[in-house]
Amino acid sequence: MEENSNSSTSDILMPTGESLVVSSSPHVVSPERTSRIMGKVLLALLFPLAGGIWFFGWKAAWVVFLTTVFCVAAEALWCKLAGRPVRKTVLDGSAAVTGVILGLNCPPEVPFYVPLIGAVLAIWIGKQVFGGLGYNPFNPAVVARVGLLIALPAAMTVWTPPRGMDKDFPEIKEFRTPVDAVTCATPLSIAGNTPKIKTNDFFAHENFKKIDNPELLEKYFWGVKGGCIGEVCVPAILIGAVLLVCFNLINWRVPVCYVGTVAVITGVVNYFYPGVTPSPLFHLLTGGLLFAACFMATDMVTCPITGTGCIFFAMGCGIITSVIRIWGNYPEGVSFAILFMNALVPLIDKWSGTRPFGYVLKRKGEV
Amino acid sequence: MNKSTRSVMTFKNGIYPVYHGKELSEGAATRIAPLLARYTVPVAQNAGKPPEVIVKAGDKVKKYQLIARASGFVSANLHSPVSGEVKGIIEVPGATGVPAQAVEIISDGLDEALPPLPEIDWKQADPKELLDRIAACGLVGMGGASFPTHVKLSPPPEKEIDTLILNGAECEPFLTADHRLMLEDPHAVLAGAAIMSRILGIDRIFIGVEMNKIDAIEVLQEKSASYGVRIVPLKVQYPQGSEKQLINAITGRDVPAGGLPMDARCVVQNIGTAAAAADAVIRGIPLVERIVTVTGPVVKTPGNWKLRIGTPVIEAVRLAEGVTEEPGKLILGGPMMGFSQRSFDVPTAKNTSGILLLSQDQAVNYESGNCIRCGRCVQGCPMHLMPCALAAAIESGRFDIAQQNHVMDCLECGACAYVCPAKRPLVQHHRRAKAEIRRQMQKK
Amino acid sequence: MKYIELAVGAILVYNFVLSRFLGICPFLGVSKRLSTALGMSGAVIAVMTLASAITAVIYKYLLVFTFNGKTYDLRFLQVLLFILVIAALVQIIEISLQKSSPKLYQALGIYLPLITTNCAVLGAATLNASGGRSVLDATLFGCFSGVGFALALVLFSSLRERLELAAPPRAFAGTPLALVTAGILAMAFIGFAGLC
Amino acid sequence: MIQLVIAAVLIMGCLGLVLGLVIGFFAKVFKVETDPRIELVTELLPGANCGGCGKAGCSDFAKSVVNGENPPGKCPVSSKEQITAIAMALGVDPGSAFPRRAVVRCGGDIHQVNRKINYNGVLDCASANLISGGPKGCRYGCIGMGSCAAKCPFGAIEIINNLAVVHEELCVGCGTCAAVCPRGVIELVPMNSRVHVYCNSPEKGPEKRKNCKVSCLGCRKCERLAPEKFKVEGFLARVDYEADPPPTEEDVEKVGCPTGALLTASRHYEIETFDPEFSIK
Repeated sequence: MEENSNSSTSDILMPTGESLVVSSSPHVVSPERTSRIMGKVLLALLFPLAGGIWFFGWKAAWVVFLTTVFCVAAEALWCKLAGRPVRKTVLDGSAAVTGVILGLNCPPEVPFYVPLIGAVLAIWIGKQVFGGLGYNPFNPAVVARVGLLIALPAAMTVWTPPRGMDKDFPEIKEFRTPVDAVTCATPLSIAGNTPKIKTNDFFAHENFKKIDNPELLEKYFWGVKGGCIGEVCVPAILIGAVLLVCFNLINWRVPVCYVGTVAVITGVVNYFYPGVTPSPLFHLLTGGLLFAACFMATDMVTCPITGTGCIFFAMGCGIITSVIRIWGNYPEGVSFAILFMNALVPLIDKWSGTRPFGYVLKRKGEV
Repeated sequence: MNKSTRSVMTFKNGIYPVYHGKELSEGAATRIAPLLARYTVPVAQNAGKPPEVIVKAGDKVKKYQLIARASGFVSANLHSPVSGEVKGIIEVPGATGVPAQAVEIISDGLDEALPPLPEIDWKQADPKELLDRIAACGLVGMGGASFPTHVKLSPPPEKEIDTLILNGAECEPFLTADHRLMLEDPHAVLAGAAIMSRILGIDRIFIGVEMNKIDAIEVLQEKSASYGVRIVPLKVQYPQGSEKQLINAITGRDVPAGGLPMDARCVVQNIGTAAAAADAVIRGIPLVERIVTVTGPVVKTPGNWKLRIGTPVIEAVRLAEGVTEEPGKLILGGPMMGFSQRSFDVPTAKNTSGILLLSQDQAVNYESGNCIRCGRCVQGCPMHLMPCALAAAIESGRFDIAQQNHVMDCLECGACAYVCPAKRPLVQHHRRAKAEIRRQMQKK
Repeated sequence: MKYIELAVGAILVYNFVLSRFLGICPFLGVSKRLSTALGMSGAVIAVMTLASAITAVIYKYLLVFTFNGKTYDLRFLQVLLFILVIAALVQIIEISLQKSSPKLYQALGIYLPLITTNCAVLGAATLNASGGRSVLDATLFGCFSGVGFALALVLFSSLRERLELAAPPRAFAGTPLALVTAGILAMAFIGFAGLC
Repeated sequence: MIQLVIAAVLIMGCLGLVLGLVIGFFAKVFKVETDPRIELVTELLPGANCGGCGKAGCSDFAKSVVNGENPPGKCPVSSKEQITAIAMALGVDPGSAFPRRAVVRCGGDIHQVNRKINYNGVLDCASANLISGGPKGCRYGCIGMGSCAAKCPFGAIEIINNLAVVHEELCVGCGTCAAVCPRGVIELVPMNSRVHVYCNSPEKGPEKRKNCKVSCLGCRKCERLAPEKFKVEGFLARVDYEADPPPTEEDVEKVGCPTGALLTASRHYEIETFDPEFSIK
């Protein structure tokens, strides 16, 4: 230790203390912001979007653009009417995320009023009515998608054949319209329309062969199948999901448990009754399962907070999805499943709360 | 360094601040502050009952002279840091925001000290004698809570104690006072540890040090063998230096909710307190000065100074050659748990480990955006609470829900508010709920 | 299998509250607290099961009978009789609840006697009658319908407990928000269509 | 046809009889004694559940009234007529409630405080009070974040210029605000007193002056000129609310408080509403 040397007090700048701010501790905070989180989610969403554009062309981009713009506009309009800060609310980016997710959940060619109605449903009914970001118990994009599916079933099930789908595809053959071949079916809707064979014989095994064979599954994997913009290209979805996990934005348990549960249930049913439902791999690669499991079920606001809660939540989603896909009227059940499980989240949160430190006296490994 | 086979220890949950700010001052050797003309020594520098002032205006005092006597068991003596004349008992801004009584002493410039108390040979001495000396010298916990040390060292007989832990984690960003102390005076720290363990009659002594102070770990490890002390490297994780988390990291024990470290058969003391204990026993001088880190992005030359208690903060800033721009926030203590001040007249005390000045850009933090239920606060809470749910309940005035969800166990460590992306003032909510619930319980 | 279908049908696909939109009054009135919702659920399950059983017996053996070689068809009395039985049942439950659990009695308040005119209970009875179910089937159907009502009520009350901590615009606070939430919940139940 | 009618009547009648008997049996077995008067009194009470009487709510208070623990007049909110009605219904003495109203003993609105603190945090009085005492310099005055206004069951408190101001015509003196205020600025005073000292700080005069233009400096002018009505304790003047007759507007004028801390309630309200820049000097 040494004696302090600087004793010259002539030209040093001393604080006056006039602009001191008083606040509660902590006085430093992490650089993470809500807007940054939303920005990262948007970044991850770019991959499925790019996949959709590759397979469906620029009209897909137009749909996503419309939903995003309408969502942001709806948010701004609401804030203006409700007297809430417009700039701050819009800039947190949550409306844009909802918009993009909703866009990726639409078929590639929808009339402009579908994005408009969807955006209003998502932002107004799904979110702002509850008080805005964070208070909504249901995922706004899912509310909008389910609402559109129920209200405008025709517009929401016009599927465009993706790039690379030729005449050999069963979808095209079965659903070629007399006038032109601009629409096709999704593998799931074909599966849903195939009569079930409740035995375990040769015919049962052959029941889904037309749409569920290794050759087609590979094409499904890359994205050659009818479906919504965001859900076709599996590799793009996986890249986006990995990004989200790396950014620590989603709980990995949700997609893993969700997809796992669907695989197990469809696997078991397929093993005993191959004529009732296609193979689990078919279920994983078709429809919106992967996209929903990675981007919709994982929405922070509407899934449980704790890891245990997330596992219950995802398993519930998986069970309902499988049940609807196998036995329900709708070919696809992810949106309904997520919406239903969203309603269960408060209960799950209640039962899966953390155990505070110090409430159990002894633990293993005590010295 | 001599890496032992044990892995780096830590506790569950907690956070990893991205910017530690320690590099500002960790390389600056401790300097002794020059004598000032005026000191305002706060009277209540210990948790529990404040001591009783025994000097009055006009009295001449010498350095180390007793100016306030402990007024009970949970109370600590207070000594004059300087020789001079007592000008009076005045009101100064307190560190927690409530004005405090302070003894104003005008230095006579001579810095005359009373003769130190006789040295005690602690290896042979009666534990009671050591304990009395520590009480006489007015030692309090120097980590922040300022609990009188002699109280902590005399646990009730029905509580069995087997471990003494010295807290050298210094997990708060920016602070380097304990780091410098371990580096520069390892013998005092280790001797203090040995003295305390002799008082407690135990021989399991650990010093927990975070891995960002490798040089201090090396220095301590080199010298620790002869004192029977084990150095435990800890993971750099906040709040590693919280008593309960430290005990958990080192011994694996959980302090029961609402309990004290002694319920986990441990006593936890700060590094600084140990060094002060060694000073009291070996050198016979009471606690009148301590190492304080004066730092922050706007401080011109951040560093560590040995400041006498009662030094006005403005003088400490002058030692650091002032500021580069007008600061937006003055914090006594670390940035995570320290108190923001409204004026530079606040004096330092026995528990002031740091004086931190933040720029005006860094000052305004809280926006109270909507909770997006991201769960980062839950992952970060070292007490495994759910701060987001608590805050939502508190904002709606539902203190009953907050109490059911264990808000009373909150440490106010600030991990939740640090990680919150919506910048919600979670800690303030919890404080409010704790105050409210305590008030309701008192009413009953 | 038949009973599983009956259960899935009554609980999920044709949920009394969220698909048939019956019994909305107690659904909105008693769903503010999870604890009272649980109590109400128990009461409704009990009333629905008992009422379904008794009305099925009455329908089967009292409303159409042959006496002295002449067949009497009194089915036009159906609604009157059902209401009578349900009212009596609710009265009994109310009296015993007041004694056994005054707290729950207080919390349920006016909604307990309102079960009397709860269209869900009457709906279960008339659906049984028009569906021509046997006494056992009818009883089970009543029970499952009650469970469906309970599911909706518990889900909804937990949601409302969370919404209570939200900050909706003043125009939507309270019942409007509850109705919006119920609507979205009903949308989720549409997904179960076709399960049986 | 007639047989059908007879059968219907018979069946309905028998069923009604059986069910009636069952209900009667249950009513006997599960009989619960309740006092119908409790419900009656609850209905007569205002139903604000403000807790001003010290009970958990109106029905709780009704129970205590019926049990004779409290006179009906203990309800601070009910009008005289309501209380008489309850007393008549129960045949008890109405008892005398001490009609009170709330006074925010602080005049330091945002224009009057000299020192402002840059406070960043929860906008709630109790929370702000924990952190170095909120946005104004004075540690004893009104914080002005409206915790009392939010809690007032009668909407009688308004925040004007960062200061809680009581609307006298709405205040019923239930005391909810006084219980909420973290600094105890709000006091319940007799209904008929019209003059108050709008300062709550026991600090020394010069200290107060540093913070606020309208603080009571403890100059004792009021005590000197009207000793039977004003008392100075320490450095803070207090209105003697026991004084008979209570101080009036004339007393205020006679005293002429040098800072304007001593005011009639109506003048205080006037200043805060229409004359925010008000200051004597």
